[in-house]
Amino acid sequence: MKQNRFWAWVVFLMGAAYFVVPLVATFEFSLRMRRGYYSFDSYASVFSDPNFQATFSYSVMIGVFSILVGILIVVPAVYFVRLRMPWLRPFMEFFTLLPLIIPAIILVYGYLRLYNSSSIIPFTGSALGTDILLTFAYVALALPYTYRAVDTGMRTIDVQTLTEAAQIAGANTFQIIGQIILPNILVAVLSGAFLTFAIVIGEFVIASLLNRPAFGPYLQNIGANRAYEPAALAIISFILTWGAMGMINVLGRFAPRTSARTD
Amino acid sequence: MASDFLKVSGLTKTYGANTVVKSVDFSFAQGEFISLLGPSGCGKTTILRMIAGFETPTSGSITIDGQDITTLKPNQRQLGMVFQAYALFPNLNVGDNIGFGLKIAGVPREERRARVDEMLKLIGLPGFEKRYPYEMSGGQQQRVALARAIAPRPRMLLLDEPLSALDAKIRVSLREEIRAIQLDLGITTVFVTHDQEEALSISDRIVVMNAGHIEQLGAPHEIYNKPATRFVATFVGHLNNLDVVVTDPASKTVTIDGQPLTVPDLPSDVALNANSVLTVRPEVLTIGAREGNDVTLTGTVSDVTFLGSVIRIRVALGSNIVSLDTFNDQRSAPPKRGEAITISLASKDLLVLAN
Amino acid sequence: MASDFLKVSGLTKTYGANTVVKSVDFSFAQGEFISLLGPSGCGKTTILRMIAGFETPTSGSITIDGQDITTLKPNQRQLGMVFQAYALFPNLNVGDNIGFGLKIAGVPREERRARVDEMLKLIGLPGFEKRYPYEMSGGQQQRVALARAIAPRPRMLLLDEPLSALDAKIRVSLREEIRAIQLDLGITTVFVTHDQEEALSISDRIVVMNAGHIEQLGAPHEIYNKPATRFVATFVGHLNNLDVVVTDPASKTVTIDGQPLTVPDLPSDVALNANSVLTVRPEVLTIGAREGNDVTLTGTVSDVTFLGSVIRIRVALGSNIVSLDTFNDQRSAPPKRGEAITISLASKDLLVLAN
Amino acid sequence: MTDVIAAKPRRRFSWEFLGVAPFILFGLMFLVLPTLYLLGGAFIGRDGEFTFDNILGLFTDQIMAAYWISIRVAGASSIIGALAGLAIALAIIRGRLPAPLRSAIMTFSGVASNFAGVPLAFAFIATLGRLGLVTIIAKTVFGIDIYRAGFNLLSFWGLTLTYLYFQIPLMILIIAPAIDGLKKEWSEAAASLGAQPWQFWRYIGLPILWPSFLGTVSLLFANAFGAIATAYGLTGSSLNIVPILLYAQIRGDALQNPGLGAALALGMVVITALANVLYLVISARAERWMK
Amino acid sequence: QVDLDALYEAAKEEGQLTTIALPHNWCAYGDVIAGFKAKYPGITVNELNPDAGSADEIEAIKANQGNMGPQAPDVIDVGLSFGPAAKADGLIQPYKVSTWDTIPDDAKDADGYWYGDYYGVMAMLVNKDILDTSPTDWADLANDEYANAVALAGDPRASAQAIQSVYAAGLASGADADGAAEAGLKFFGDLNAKGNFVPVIGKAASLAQGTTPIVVAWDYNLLAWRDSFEGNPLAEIVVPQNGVVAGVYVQAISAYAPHPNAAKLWMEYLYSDEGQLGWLAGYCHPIRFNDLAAKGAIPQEMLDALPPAAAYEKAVFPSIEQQNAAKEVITSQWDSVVGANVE
Ligand SMILES: Nc1ncnc2c1ncn2[C@@H]1O[C@H](COP(=O)(O)OP(=O)(O)OP(=O)(O)O)[C@@H](O)[C@H]1O
Ligand SMILES: Nc1ncnc2c1ncn2[C@@H]1O[C@H](COP(=O)(O)OP(=O)(O)OP(=O)(O)O)[C@@H](O)[C@H]1O
Ligand SMILES: [Mg+2]
Ligand SMILES: [Mg+2]
Repeated sequence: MKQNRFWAWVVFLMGAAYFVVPLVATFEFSLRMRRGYYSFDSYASVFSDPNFQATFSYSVMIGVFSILVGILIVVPAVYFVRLRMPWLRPFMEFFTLLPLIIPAIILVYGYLRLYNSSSIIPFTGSALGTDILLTFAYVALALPYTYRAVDTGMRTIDVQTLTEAAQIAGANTFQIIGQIILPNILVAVLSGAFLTFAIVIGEFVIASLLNRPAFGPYLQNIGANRAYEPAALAIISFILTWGAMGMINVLGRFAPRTSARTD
Repeated sequence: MASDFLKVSGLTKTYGANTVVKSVDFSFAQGEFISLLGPSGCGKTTILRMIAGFETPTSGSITIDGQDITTLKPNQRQLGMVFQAYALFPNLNVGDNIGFGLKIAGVPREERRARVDEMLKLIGLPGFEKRYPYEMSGGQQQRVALARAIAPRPRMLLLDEPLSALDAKIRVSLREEIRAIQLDLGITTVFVTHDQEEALSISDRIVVMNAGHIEQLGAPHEIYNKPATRFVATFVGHLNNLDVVVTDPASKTVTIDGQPLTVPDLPSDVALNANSVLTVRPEVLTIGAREGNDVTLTGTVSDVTFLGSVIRIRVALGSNIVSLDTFNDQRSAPPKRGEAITISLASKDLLVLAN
Repeated sequence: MASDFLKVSGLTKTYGANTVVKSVDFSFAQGEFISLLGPSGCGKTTILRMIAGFETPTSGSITIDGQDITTLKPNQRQLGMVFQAYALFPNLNVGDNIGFGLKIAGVPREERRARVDEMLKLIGLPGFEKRYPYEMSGGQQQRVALARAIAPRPRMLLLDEPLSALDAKIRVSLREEIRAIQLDLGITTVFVTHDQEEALSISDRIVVMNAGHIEQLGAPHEIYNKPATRFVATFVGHLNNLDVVVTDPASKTVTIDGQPLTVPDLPSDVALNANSVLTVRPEVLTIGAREGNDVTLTGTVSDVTFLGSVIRIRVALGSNIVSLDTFNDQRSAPPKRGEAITISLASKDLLVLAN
Repeated sequence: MTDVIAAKPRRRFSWEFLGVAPFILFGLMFLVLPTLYLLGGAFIGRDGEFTFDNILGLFTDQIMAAYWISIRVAGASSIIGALAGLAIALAIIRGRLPAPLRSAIMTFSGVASNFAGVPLAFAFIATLGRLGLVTIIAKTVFGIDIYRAGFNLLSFWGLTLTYLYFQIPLMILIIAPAIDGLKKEWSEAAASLGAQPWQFWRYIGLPILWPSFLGTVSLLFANAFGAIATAYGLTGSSLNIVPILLYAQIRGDALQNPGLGAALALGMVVITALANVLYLVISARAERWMK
Repeated sequence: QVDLDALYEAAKEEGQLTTIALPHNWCAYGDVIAGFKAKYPGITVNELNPDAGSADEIEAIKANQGNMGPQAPDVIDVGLSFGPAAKADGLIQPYKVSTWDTIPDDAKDADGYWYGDYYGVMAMLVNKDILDTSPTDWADLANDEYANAVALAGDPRASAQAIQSVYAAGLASGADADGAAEAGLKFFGDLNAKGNFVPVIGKAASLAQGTTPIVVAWDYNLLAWRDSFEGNPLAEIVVPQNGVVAGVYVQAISAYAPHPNAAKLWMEYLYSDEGQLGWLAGYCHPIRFNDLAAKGAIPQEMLDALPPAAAYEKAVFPSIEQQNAAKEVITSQWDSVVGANVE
């Protein structure tokens, strides 16, 4: 047992070193902008760049819409499939596995061919249309995570019985989803949302191929053309992602607890 | 109207090729407490869910108080339901859980609060309205679920094995509470259970089901004492089977292990030397003679099990092993394994069952 | 050696500030079937796990067959264990599950196969060796778990609520099987349960526990008939509490609802007019007189519950409500609610319990 | 009431289907159709006729080399990542490390598994680039010039090392529930039957984890195989791996042939699909004890 | 003459201009775009893929034929050799700016399909923090000390800048104009085999971060990068002694431009004195340099900031035919001759 624990520590420390060193190195690098001594100049430079603000807020906006669209699409689908159409489950599993198997770059290639301005649904015909397409693309990318989060959330509550309990008390479908189901899976939904957000904020390929002024391409561009700002940006985006994940944990504490005590 | 407040006729439910409820008919009066009793998979829950509206009958109809509700949506039926797993809304506190149906019905806040308080008093949990379900024991949760079901004054109360997730002691006390509240409110109640003791102790009438059909419908003592079929007799209570040989059809005499006994209920068409099976409950057998017992048999004790208040003695009568229940009595030591023993019974307690 | 094959002394386990097993001592002879009985959280599992080696005692020692095993690793103790949730290895088929311990011990394949076959026969599942756990019912899985535990011929068998995940009927039949196999092999067995009927019916001796300490240790009939403490009496079997007033300490006479009765076991130091509580089991009360019953009381029937073989009658004696159990007997209709009733008992069946 | 009776079953069905329809439609429009369209495109020449030319076009040295390096990097980073992730997950879940460590690592894994892409490339340049902290420390403190010694961040091992940064955490996240699913009773049962810890892992623990392990490896493989942002951030568009070729194909069509882009994509899908089929086949055999 | 006001109105109607491949520190394009926006408010400039190469720009036009969305570029800025090719493929449309006559004839298409915009010479930027001694000529790049150090500023399969670099290296190794492309490929092939070539697109960042301590690119880009470092790291620009190649880029309007009027207005701005001086501020010699100089329109401090004129004396201006031939050879053979793959 002691030995067991010893090896656990060894493995843990090796892993910790691998993960912490690059962060430390990046941080150190980000401070090197002024010759000879450390400074936060690179951060100042990043924050004062209007493109940083513009692209970042653009990505935040797209992220928020992706989250909303994702929830609107996934929650009712998971709910009804659990409740009434379990035979559809394999299809859902298949769909939500696709983004993990088909690389994003292939999907966006397909979008560009399918939804260009000469197709029946010319998403790319206008900037707004492209924004919408980008949003859908992110919903698709985040689908495995959103779906799994919502599905896990619904698994922890007894959807069928709760639905029936509400139904027999006179509630209709909207009241059931709004007042019973959603509040109970809120934490799961939010954790899916933050994951979506984390994905959207840093995403590069799709935004770049759809030519939208998002944060990911901005990162790449800065990365190619500036020496120290990229390190600062890496640190900033790491903190942003960490913040999003931290929110999931914080929210987890407010989850309505479902486990019943026994006598 | 009296006896058909709830009326079910020709109720059938088919899943694929599988008919799980087979043309079931029954009707009950307002205020009755009815149990659906039967082994797992016999269709009890399915019937209850058809009454509640969660399943659509393949054929047949259900009327409540003269209204045909067969195709009504569940939220239009005005019924209350209690589920095995409590199914309290985890995001709502006790007060909001109980008041949910009233809120949906648009009852004003003040009135709702009053009704919730009244309900909490009824279930013996006053002051619990701010608690959340996870902060309560199973028994308390199930009480709240009961209050939630009856708060909107439903026309009927449906309970699907509401006690089976609870501990033995709480199970007993809560079933008594449920019955008391039901009598108090006079609400017609359908109670699903597979526990025969529960059904016997709580019901006005019991529907004993098997494989989708009704085996017997009657009051608890009828079900226990006059089981209509072998299935009912075996399912409700413990039963001894005795292989007997008919030695004199005319005088209704049979022998068991060579010992003669007369069976008043023996059908008159049995043949001489036919093998037949008699059944008898363990508690009607007594060690030694007893007033009113007209049959005495001798055998060997094959096993003695101490169960607490009851001691179960297994007696070998030739190849038959019969169980005999006797109360634990410190004054008379139970017989030992291998001892010869005389047991007696009243011949009219012998059951001759249709298969 | 006979009576201390398994010897536990001063066994204590503390989790943080919480002492969950408090200096427990007991010892048992080889071949005994011992139950640890007690309510949830009383420390039964903790004791069993200390015997098995999964928890290290805070203090105290455990010896088996003279060998101190207190600090031995679990895999060196040669014990067999059966868990509540079966805990079969899901990736191994039945044969490999049962043969696992033998394989670890280096038993050659052929010998292993023979032993597995023997085990399968013992548990009544011959021919099941190729099945995977998920392909079997809970009762079958638990049988396999039992076979797996005993296949390597352990020195002792430990079972932690092995039946509580099973259905009522299977529970009863499997407990009988376990007992039969245990008697057959003569293997010393420690059985943890919170079900008093289970413990009473299966054990040679029972350790009744409460809050980390032993309340009573004895054979089933001792536990039931001579409970050492009020806790034991209440936990094992149903109990009536009677509030009595001592009217004559010298002649050990008390009154209940004004009716006098003599209590042979009344401690001699009670004061005149002291209030005391007597307890009595429902099954020792009889309706009307009975041979050997020296106390007769009259009261009113407050409730009659039909439980199948038993009918429980509640009788109000003033402010005391006593339950009386009688076998269902078609010859005499049970009394009605509100009827006056005479009941009798033998005064030596009254229990005077330490609190 | 009669109208209700007549209309009900149908209405109920359509209602529920309406709840699911957006999902299905979305899945078809944004996942299935684009993929199919693209894969179909791989067999259509410039003249719109069916052809195998695009597929044959893949068999040039450069493209084959790109596939090969991509497969190697994805394979190595998924296998090493899975092993390392498994080891870490076992250490934190089963190694009796302090409990807070576990939730910290799980949160960190959530972050790091999403830390792929451009910022990750920056981080590794800052670490192992020519002026990276580790490189400099190695040179100034230990006197080892890792670049002179032949190390290069833009090599097979450099890429693999970088990819591991998101592969390992992903493995931890996915495998942790499976390890949690190993019941305590199993190891206790094994111990009471005389098994040493390693015997438990050899006969019970690892065989039970094996299907999840394989599944995760194939997922990690797809993840690394399609990863482009990290490589792009490291090298600009010149790195010769498949996703970057495809990226160039889409953005600039430097290879001057749209059908070839589709063929490249098809190749990628086929390879990830193969990885998944392989997983399905192996796990079906490993999982015969599961329902 | 062009009616600028009417053009502006028409452009405003379109409301948008889509550019492609204009890095903000390339010829000070960032300021040029800002100047355009300031002068012609009401037109948003949608900038596509700043890092694209010339070939990418051409393909963007091809890929977006019929696409009126923001992915379709209106105007392109490509290496000289890409102009005639695009014209031949019908991908660009003619337009003659008001200052057309002041553009030298050998740097424009007679029909106005494409027209030269600025030029510079191929040079090297060296990170002095990493490398103590700078190379002085192409041949030096093969020295041991430059192991894993040399990068091109683009993909030779797509970027005019990278193609010209290869061509220049070929010239420096003694080949004539016709053989320069092959010689250049061989030079880089050897460099790669030796391990001195880094298959990364050299940029300001990669140079500063040490991934590519030497980057070969147009002098104007290198100057802009050096400025952006502000002395950290120290960087030195080297104009090689041999094989000094000057490169001209050309502007053109896409034949499928969704905003043709905005595109024309953009051209008018670029070829106005203001636009030309904007490029000059980014160290690019604008095509109307001589005209501007003659008019005395160039502020002295701008002239002072330019690279020493001496470097330009040796500069070779390859003809379009030479460039086309070189481009053909280099784009098609780069993979097989150099084949810089990840190992
Ligand atoms: N949705 C369904 N699809 C197919 N078969 C079903 C469905 N629901 C129930 N059944 C089957 O119908 C039969 C009756 O089920 P039901 O739930 O009514 O039994 P039950 O009497 O309530 O049993 P239990 O005591 O186990 O709850 C069972 O055989 C069950 O498998
Ligand atoms: N690892 C542990 N850490 C802290 N407390 C524990 C631990 N294990 C058990 N306990 C506590 O010790 C007490 C006794 O637990 P134990 O499991 O032995 O009870 P039990 O008698 O087996 O109950 P049950 O019938 O519920 O299984 C309980 O209060 C329990 O909460
Ligand atoms: Mg049921
Ligand atoms: Mg326990």
